[in-house]
Amino acid sequence: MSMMLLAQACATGITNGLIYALVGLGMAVIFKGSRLINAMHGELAVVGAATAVYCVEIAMWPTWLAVTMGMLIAMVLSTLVDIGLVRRLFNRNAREESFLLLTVGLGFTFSAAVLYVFGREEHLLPAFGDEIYEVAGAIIREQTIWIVGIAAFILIGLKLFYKYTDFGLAMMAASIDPDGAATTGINVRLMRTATFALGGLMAAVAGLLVTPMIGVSYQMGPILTLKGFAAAVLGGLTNPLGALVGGITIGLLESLSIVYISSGLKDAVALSVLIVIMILVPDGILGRSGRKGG
Amino acid sequence: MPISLTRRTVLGAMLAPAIIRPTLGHAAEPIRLGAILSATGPGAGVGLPQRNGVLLAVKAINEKGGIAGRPIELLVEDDGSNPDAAVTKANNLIFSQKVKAIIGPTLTASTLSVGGVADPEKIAVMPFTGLGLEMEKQRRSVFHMLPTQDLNARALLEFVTKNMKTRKVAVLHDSAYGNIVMTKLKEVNATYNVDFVAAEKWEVGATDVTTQAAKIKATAPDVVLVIGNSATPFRNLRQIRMNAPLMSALGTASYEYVRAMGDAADNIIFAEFLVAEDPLPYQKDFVETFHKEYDTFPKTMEASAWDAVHAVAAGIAKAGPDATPAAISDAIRGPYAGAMAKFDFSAPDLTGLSLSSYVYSKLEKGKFTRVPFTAGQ
Amino acid sequence: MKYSGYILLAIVWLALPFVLERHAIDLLVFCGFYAVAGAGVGFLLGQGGIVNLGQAAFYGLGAYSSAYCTVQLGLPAPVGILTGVVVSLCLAFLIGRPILRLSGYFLALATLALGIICSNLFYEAEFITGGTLGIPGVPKLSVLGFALDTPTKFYFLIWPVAVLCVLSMRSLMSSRIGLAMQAMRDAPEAAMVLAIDISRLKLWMFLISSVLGSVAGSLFAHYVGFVNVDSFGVERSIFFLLVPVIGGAASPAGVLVGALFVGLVPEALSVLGDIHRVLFGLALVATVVFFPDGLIGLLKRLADTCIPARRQALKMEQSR
Amino acid sequence: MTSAPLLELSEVGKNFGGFAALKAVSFTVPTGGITGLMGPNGSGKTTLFNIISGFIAPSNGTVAYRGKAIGHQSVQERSLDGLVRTFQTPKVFERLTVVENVMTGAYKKTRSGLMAGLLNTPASRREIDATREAALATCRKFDLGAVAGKQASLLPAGQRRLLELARAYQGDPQLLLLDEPSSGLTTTEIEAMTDKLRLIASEGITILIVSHDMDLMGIAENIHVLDFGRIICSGSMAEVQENTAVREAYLGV
Repeated sequence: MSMMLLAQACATGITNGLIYALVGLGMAVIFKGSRLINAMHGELAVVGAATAVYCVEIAMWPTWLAVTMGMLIAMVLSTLVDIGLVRRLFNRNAREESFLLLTVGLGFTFSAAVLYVFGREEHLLPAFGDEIYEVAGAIIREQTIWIVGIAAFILIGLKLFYKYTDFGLAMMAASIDPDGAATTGINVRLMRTATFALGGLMAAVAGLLVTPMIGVSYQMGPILTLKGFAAAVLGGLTNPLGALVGGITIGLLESLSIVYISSGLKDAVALSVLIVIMILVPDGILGRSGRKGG
Repeated sequence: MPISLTRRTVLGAMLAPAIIRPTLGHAAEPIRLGAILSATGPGAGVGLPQRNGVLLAVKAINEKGGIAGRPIELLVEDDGSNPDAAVTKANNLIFSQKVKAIIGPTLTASTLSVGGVADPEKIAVMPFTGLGLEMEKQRRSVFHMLPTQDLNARALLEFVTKNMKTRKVAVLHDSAYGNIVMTKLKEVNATYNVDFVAAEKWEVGATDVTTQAAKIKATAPDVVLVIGNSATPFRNLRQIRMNAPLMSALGTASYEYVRAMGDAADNIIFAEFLVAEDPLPYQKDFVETFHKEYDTFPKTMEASAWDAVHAVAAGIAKAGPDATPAAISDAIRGPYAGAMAKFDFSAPDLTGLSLSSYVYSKLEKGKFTRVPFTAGQ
Repeated sequence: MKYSGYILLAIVWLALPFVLERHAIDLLVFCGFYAVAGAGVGFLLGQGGIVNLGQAAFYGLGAYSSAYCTVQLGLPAPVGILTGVVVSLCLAFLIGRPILRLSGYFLALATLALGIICSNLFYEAEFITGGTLGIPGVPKLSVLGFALDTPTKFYFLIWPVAVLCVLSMRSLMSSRIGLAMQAMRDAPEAAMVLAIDISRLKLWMFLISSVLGSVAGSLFAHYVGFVNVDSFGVERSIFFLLVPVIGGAASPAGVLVGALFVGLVPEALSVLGDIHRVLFGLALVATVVFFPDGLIGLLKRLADTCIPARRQALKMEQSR
Repeated sequence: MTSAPLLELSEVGKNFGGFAALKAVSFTVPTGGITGLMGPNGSGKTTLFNIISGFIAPSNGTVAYRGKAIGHQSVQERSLDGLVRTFQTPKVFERLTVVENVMTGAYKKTRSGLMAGLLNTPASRREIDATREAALATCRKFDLGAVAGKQASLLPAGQRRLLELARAYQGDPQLLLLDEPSSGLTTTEIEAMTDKLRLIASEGITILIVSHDMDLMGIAENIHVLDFGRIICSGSMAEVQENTAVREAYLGV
């Protein structure tokens, strides 16, 4: 097995893993702030990316404006979902499966709406840069480096946000102990709305970053959600850094099983290893921080 | 909803209503046909072009006065690329709607499942797939509109060995359609003796196949056969500077895939049936009609769909508009000269296409040109 | 008069095939498969609090076992169905023991992974499954020499099977083991203190669910006559999860209503053209927002207000 | 009956990471009567309970029940031997009715299996009916008769505590471990609870109560005081109240 192939497999695995991680990060943020699994996260990413593509290709807007629009739309959508629907369910103490059905249903709706408005074609956005780098024989696109940078930026930003800002602390407190938080004067409902807004924004960022690489289409939502979910859960769900590690783990597992076992058995091998990891490390890769997983 | 209405007019045929009723002016009782196409799911990439071709053919026939003075009424169903759904749709069309014949389905699996319902009723089915399993030869009313995978495999290797004159071949294929072709490639290779240096697979719906591409690149093949309904592998191969010529089957030979390929749409050869920029004499009429209607060029899928409707229409004309579905099937079972190619639905493979009817095209900088090469000689 | 509602339902059920067209009966038969497979998922969810995103794996195992045994080996249909059940039980046992130690979303992810792995293997094990080409020509089922070769005849098999499943689930729920299962769902530590063996109960539930998935898959194979990988993907698992959630997971009968919803609503909406998918999504959302206990909860409420006897009973209960 | 204590802890310690939650705790619970375990918040009471009931393993030391070390036994095995506990925040089965909650207490005394349940066999039905009758009687005994058909999630805090107690009682415990049974209760509710505890004890069931509620502790014949992971004092209520170490540590004097 040549070194070059291994290098390329690792580079590809990490790139794909980062994509999963970006989606997973947003899901972890939403879980952290609301104890919910957002099954429409991939669709939010698609909505953000599709909006940007629409603005660039049909409305002929400059890319930066289109991208901002994409983020804004996903954020607004996510916020509206919280205010209009999630809040209602919380008010009546709905069970976990109700939230799951809600977000699955919304995912259906969003992807169908994208199909209806935007069509069936797969679209690419212009990349941040077209440079191509060669490292140990592996081809790495400039976009990948941007994704790494932005993922790191988001991660550090989230860490600082949750640790040092009053708002971040309040958001966390509101989800971990809603009653306790309320007695200390935190507006729990507002915090959850903020969480959803942040989650929507992160979904759009993920969608926008990956569109130059894999192309956006209406039917991409579920696969993004599934991979992001796997990344987030593997990382322990409440830990954004865990989602990053989880995503890269899955990306590398897939890539290496193609190289060393068989491309036909990629999913079977990668997911079997995933199950084994979960059994061995039941709290997620990053340990105890994942206790809140269930 | 005013917005959706404007979208509807802009996107025209794509969002056309499910039932195409004949326009006013036809007093005669319409002849009812059904269509099962994959308008959503992984098969939509080929299902939608087929839908355009089918709709155009119905419109053209009705404009010319229909079949024996009676217009066609077409019921279009979407199977969502799923064979179970296709069965449900077929049950509806055959037993509830009492259609005379079925155009489609789009996918091999749906063809097998629909065939199981339609064949006992002797209702003609015109799927846009090639004969898949040996047992399908017994289904004498399922007429295939595309070549068998055996023939597709031959058409690819013909070009590789006789035009490119190379033997170092790699294959990148999907786990569905591509997997069937791969099996056939290995079988027919007894005659061609090429060396498959790599055969890699991607799962339907994959968003990235770069690792498979890298594995192929590592074997340094002279040509890569890319088989499956996705633009992603083309992009991924080119992104890692795999610059050898690529070759593909007819499914991906469409302008939509070319657009999705982006910069990768270069130096790709297709074994297909229609290059609309440079059509063969028997294809000119169809290309012109299509261009007038949609303002774009058709490809093989549209032509095949056009032919399917016309072959059924010819069968009905021959058997008489009030004939039973079985009689219509019998009438269809024979030679038919279409815009895509010459068919013979009475052939053992229920298609009758030959290697020589393939047209090879080369994609350069996003443009198709016809390659002067005839296979099977 | 207590049973008047049920008698009415039974009469409607018997009359339907004589009123509806074949296409509608065909859809109802599919609803029956969804109900049986969904009953397994619903049982895990409602009585065990376990989200199973891998039911399509067992549905597939059942379908392939039946297809392979009858088509390739020429064995009678019951052998195929039984093989499916045994294979599913083995898989559920082997994989269930380790993964059921996980909880919450970790367990959900593990079942999802199981579903994807099996779907992948169905593609790859071509020598058994036929890959994309699948296995055509699965023979029609016949009961006591009576061939079930039309949707109507199958309708009279599948719905009694589905109702039987629901009845057994209901009877289990009110039994000693069923109470223990629900106890485990609500407060696992407290259940342990009462000497309830949680891991064993979870495994049993998973086994029951897998059997239901497998049986539904086998019957599906015999009905459609053609088995192919496309029927056993992740979407199908999600679909099976929707069945109890829409119907109402708390009540075993919820799956019957949920199956009708997922089987009929998309088809009914599809006449509206491409917008139907948006509407289906919105219908799911509306269900969860307006009917907290699922559609069965709505039906119960309707019954409580409409049927005099029940209204009376309710009043008495409230005045107590 | 032997004179050996029902429960004996010797040198039990527990470390969480570097933090020693318990350091060499030793005490005994005699057969019969009510024993109390007191201590301020964070003194290690709940950890100790988790060790005795088998939810966590001690880092060192042994727990002996009826004269035998039970370190290797699971929660369920201990329960089968009659060692049953309650929780600091009552863990009732929210979606079951009150009587069904109590019925699950009798799980270990009944035998019907999975298949019997699925097939709804007459034997299974008979058994469950008998269980229900017995549970109803227990409900009445614990003043829950009026709410027996109600879903447990609708109960107020006081009745939840009683329900948890009734459920544990239904499993015929020999040693009942009660974790803060009075917390969150009103004075009248505490009185009712005290009555029930006396009633249970009078039937020969040994009770070990963890609490920092002095009033409730009044019913205990013997009290151990835990602070910073060790027993600082043992004796009767009066003795404990006189103890200077206890006054310093616990009463904050």
